[in-house]
Amino acid sequence: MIPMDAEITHIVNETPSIRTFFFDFSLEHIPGQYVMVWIRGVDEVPMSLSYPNAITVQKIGEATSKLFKMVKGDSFGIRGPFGNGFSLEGRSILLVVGGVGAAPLGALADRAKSDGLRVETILGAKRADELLFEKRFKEAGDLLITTDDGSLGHKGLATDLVGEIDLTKYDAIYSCGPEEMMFRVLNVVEGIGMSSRAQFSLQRYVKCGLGICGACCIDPYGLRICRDGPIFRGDQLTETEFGRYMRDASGKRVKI
Amino acid sequence: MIPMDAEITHIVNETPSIRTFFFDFSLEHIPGQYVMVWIRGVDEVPMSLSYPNAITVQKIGEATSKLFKMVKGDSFGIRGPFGNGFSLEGRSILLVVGGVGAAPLGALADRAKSDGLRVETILGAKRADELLFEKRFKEAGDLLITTDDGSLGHKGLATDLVGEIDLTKYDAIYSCGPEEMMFRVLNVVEGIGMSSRAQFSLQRYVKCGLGICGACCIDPYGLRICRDGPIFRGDQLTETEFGRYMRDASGKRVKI
Amino acid sequence: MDLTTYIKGLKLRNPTILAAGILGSSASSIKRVIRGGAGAIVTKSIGVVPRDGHKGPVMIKTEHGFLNAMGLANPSYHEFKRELKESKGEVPIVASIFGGNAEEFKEVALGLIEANPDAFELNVSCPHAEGYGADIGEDPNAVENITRAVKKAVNVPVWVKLSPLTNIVKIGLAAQRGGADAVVAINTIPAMAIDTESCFPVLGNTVGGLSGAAIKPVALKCVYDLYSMLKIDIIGVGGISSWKDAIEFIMAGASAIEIGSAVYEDIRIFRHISEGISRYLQNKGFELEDIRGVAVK
Amino acid sequence: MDLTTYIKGLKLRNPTILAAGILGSSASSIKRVIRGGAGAIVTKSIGVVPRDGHKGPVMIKTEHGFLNAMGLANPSYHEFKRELKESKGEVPIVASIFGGNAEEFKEVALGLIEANPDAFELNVSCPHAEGYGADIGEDPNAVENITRAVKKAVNVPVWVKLSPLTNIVKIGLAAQRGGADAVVAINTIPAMAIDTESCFPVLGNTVGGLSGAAIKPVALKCVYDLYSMLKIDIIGVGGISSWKDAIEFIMAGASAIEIGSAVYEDIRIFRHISEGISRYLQNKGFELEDIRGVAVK
Ligand SMILES: Cc1cc2nc3c(=O)[nH]c(=O)nc-3n(C[C@H](O)[C@H](O)[C@H](O)COP(=O)(O)OP(=O)(O)OC[C@H]3O[C@@H](n4cnc5c(N)ncnc54)[C@H](O)[C@@H]3O)c2cc1C
Ligand SMILES: Cc1cc2nc3c(=O)[nH]c(=O)nc-3n(C[C@H](O)[C@H](O)[C@H](O)COP(=O)(O)OP(=O)(O)OC[C@H]3O[C@@H](n4cnc5c(N)ncnc54)[C@H](O)[C@@H]3O)c2cc1C
Ligand SMILES: Cc1cc2nc3c(=O)[nH]c(=O)nc-3n(C[C@H](O)[C@H](O)[C@H](O)COP(=O)(O)O)c2cc1C
Ligand SMILES: Cc1cc2nc3c(=O)[nH]c(=O)nc-3n(C[C@H](O)[C@H](O)[C@H](O)COP(=O)(O)O)c2cc1C
Ligand code: FES
Ligand code: FES
Repeated sequence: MIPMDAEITHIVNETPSIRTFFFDFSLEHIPGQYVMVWIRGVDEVPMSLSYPNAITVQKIGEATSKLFKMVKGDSFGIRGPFGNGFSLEGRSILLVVGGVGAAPLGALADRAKSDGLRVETILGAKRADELLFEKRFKEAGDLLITTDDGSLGHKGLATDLVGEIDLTKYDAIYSCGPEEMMFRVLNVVEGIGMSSRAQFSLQRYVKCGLGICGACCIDPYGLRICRDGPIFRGDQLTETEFGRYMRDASGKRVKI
Repeated sequence: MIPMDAEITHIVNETPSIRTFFFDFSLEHIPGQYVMVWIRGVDEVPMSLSYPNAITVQKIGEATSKLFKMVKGDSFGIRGPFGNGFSLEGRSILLVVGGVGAAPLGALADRAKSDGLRVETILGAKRADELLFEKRFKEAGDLLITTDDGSLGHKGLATDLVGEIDLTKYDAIYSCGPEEMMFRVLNVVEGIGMSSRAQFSLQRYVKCGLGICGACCIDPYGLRICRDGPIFRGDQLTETEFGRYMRDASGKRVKI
Repeated sequence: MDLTTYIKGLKLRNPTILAAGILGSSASSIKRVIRGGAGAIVTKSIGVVPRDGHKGPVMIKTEHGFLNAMGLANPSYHEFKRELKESKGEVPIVASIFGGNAEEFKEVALGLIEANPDAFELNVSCPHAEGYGADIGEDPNAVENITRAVKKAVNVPVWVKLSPLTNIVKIGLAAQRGGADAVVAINTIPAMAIDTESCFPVLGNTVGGLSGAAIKPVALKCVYDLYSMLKIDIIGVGGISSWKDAIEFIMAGASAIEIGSAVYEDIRIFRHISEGISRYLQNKGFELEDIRGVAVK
Repeated sequence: MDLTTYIKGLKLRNPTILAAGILGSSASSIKRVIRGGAGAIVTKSIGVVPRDGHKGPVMIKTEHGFLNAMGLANPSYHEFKRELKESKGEVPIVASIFGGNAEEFKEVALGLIEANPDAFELNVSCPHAEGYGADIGEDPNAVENITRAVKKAVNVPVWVKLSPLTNIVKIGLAAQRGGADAVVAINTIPAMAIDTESCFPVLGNTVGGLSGAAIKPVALKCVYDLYSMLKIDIIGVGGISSWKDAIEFIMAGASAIEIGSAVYEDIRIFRHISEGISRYLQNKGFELEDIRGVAVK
């Protein structure tokens, strides 16, 4: 498909480094699915749908910086939605969220709430002003906050709290954030035999988004982030490259 | 579409020069529609469906001669059905049939009979043994026979009879046969203002069968035998090339 | 919306043109296409002597396009003059011609000239007729010489129709050197199909050319490349079946577009595409000229 | 049904091969394709230095195929050696390599040789990386020299992958003269798409290559032509997505076939196609050998 033309209708400055870009149509999607966002003349990058009609973007490099220069009325291209999305399971769920990982999990929290699930969220960020979708998660259920510098909530990492609470009371655990964070969550749930009840949203170099080019495959089973993922269960990730290394644009392994 | 493989299940010697080739599947079709018959290694030629699973062929030249060498179990290719087919109208109809023109009209007679219409047929041929589907037309209704040499029925042409009977009693008139014959029928129906109630099955060089190549167009409106036809109403044919000239394989006009 | 289109020496009511070999074999079919909205007509390719064309199947519809090997069937210029005369009137009629060498091209052009074609399109790119078309069109010198010969012989615009299976820019430049007023890209792409039931190639001629939707992205790239390198007008053809397709070609630099296989859907495709282009331009507040070559950065 | 396939110097459990650049970038993805039934694997094309590839969009699905301009992204042979080693085992692994000249091709081949690839495929046909691929593959002398250089340097079979946008037989003959054990036809066809909303070419690299169903009839014709003129094995690739497609290529003379874009439907396409071929042969009472080239009359 030729990318659809998405015109920006509204921009929300979520944090100093994160903005939500609303566009002029809605996509039927499962929370956790992503779109390929085409910043014309620059690059095309994967972004989770944070709302049916929005992406929530952290400014990182070339494409995201160009996006941050855009204003209402500007447009980008969108292909998708792609990937599998989260599978909502059980009645009581825990979300473990780091940074811009709140983008897909915010959408999941909305869905879980409207489905009548009990939602508890551990939301982490570097500083208080970098917390994303705080209000959204609070509206969906209980919210625990952690900041690296202690400027709000618990001082430390989201994963500190994960180690402290009784995870067995949740039917399912969902996590998205920096890979180190998710890897710690994986280790905790593995330790208590719950890895098949945890779902993780992975980030790898996604190029084609179609499952053809091979750029996004993870060792050793060749699971494709772009097609088989980006959401995987913990038991699919144990004894894989996850948390250890990933590949750069050339396909070269780089340590995490 | 790649031509379908049609295996000959049964061959009927209808007349010294005409055979019916039954094949191993049936095509949903409207009587009057044709198929492109691919005699592999030789040529592809248009043939009306005389039954849902058969074509009835007069031996004429290269392709038809090769077909006549085929036996049960041999196969040819089929694309189609193509074209518009006859439109059955009213309660009482007349068929004016010459030679192998009985192929599409035999199928029409069957359909008309099963729809409960009153069918009358004038069937002409050179000699008694060249009459095609005599039994079939008789079973469908009344049958008048003409032969050029008088070996059966009226001696003379089918069109002689057409001039003699009161055509206004029929709701519709259908004709297929040599173009001279059909042209005479057209002149008669035109004379009594009935040309829009008569339908003719035309034969022209059909090459692509798709309405693209232009080989089969008739002057002056550019109607395509292969797509807009092969069935046309009389009022579409008055003041056209019909009965006057046609084109050969190169596109050159040749007198009829 | 005004879609008037100028191609060196010609004025078209809109940029949609009937492609060669499609319903362009008689005045009656040509007039039907004109009623269908075409801005100009290219006739069937005409040669020195009558040709019956290849044995069938001469054309099949595939899942993604069409395969054909018509074999340059034509009644020769002697016979075709009459059709050409009868076609003249409402819109420019471009006579497509072919030959085995410059002399033959010239003979056909001169033979048709009394019927007053508005331009000539030189077919040096038919992929399935030995000794003609693409066999010649691979050789830049041959293309330049043929173009020059016809250009000298006639005083109407001369277009050269290119094959995609060559270094198309090299051949386009040769045509330009020879004096061509425009190049037309592309002819069909050499292709074939095999019937797995009978083990026979499906086309009577074994091999033929691919047209229709399947080849659109290839044709578009050819137009894009030619526009970047040539000074003369580029006419785009290959797989165009919607106004969006047409606009892609114009954005790649096409001055006008030809439509072939898509007449399969509806002979009024020319009108539909013109209307679509108008709507698009209106919505965007563009003129036709604003978008020509705009995708060539 | 026994589908064992011999391509000069190699024995495959079936004639389906993973095409270059498709899921062939890591041992893990290669192994997944092997589990999907492939009879052999061609890796991603590997060069002298790491390349990030082109900016996105690098690939889009169109109505009739796929457009891509990946840009020969690869981590260099230094890094890829490890993936190659880990891939070895069940089925032959063919290392696809590219370079700017014979020296570079040789360097990459020698660099990978310690990982024991079962053969090399020389990519002289990638349509969207300047100075590489098709830029070289147009020149018969360059192709002959590169083939000879690699052939001399290694003692495993060498395949040469051809571009459709040349006189493919001429280049195929050059590869044969250079000592190639097989030619592979075809790489993608140069193509592009334009976004009519934004006036931008859709691919990050502007132009790219067309693959998938759209190009099947073109690839088939190339195989047919090569089989008629060459003595070495022909490996067919381009738009194959069903057992019928595969059989068409074998009937046109292919010793084996590669599958690329069709992994989009299912990575187990290799198994499905092998099973389909088996069923067909059984129904018809044929051996695989009976149908090879049978459509070439
Ligand atoms: C499934 C998925 C969903 C994502 N969802 C979000 C989201 O909702 N919000 C958000 O802010 N970010 C998200 N990302 C990450 C986002 O794609 C990168 O931040 C973005 O690509 C950076 O682009 P850039 O041009 O600004 O950076 P660049 O200057 O190109 O590179 C900076 C870094 O960004 C990453 N990156 C660059 N290109 C890609 C690519 N094609 N695929 C993956 N990573 C890349 C690499 O780690 C690279 O080192 C997601 C990634 C994936 C795979
Ligand atoms: C719509 C349609 C339905 C037809 N239905 C029947 C039918 O049911 N039974 C039947 O016996 N015949 C039918 N014909 C006529 C039949 O197509 C020709 O008799 C046949 O093509 C002769 O082929 P050949 O190779 O044996 O003859 P050739 O040796 O090729 O030529 C002999 C003559 O056959 C005609 N002919 C040849 N090729 C074609 C072609 N591609 N299209 C049209 N005419 C051609 C020409 O008049 C030619 O001069 C039909 C024709 C059309 C257009
Ligand atoms: C049935 C058919 C006949 C054709 N005949 C000619 C011809 O005589 N001369 C010519 O230059 N091109 C001929 N072509 C090529 C078309 O003019 C056109 O270049 C090609 O089909 C691509 O356009 P399309 O995809 O719109 O059909 C023919 C194409 C078809 C399908
Ligand atoms: C995403 C993608 C990447 C490709 N990368 C390469 C490559 O690195 N080297 C190569 O020789 N061919 C490459 N090709 C071409 C394929 O190997 C194959 O020749 C072409 O896609 C036609 O086959 P298909 O229609 O089955 O995909 C690539 C094709 C695609 C779609
Ligand atoms: S990004 Fe191409 S396979 Fe996943
Ligand atoms: S046979 Fe080609 S248009 Fe009718």
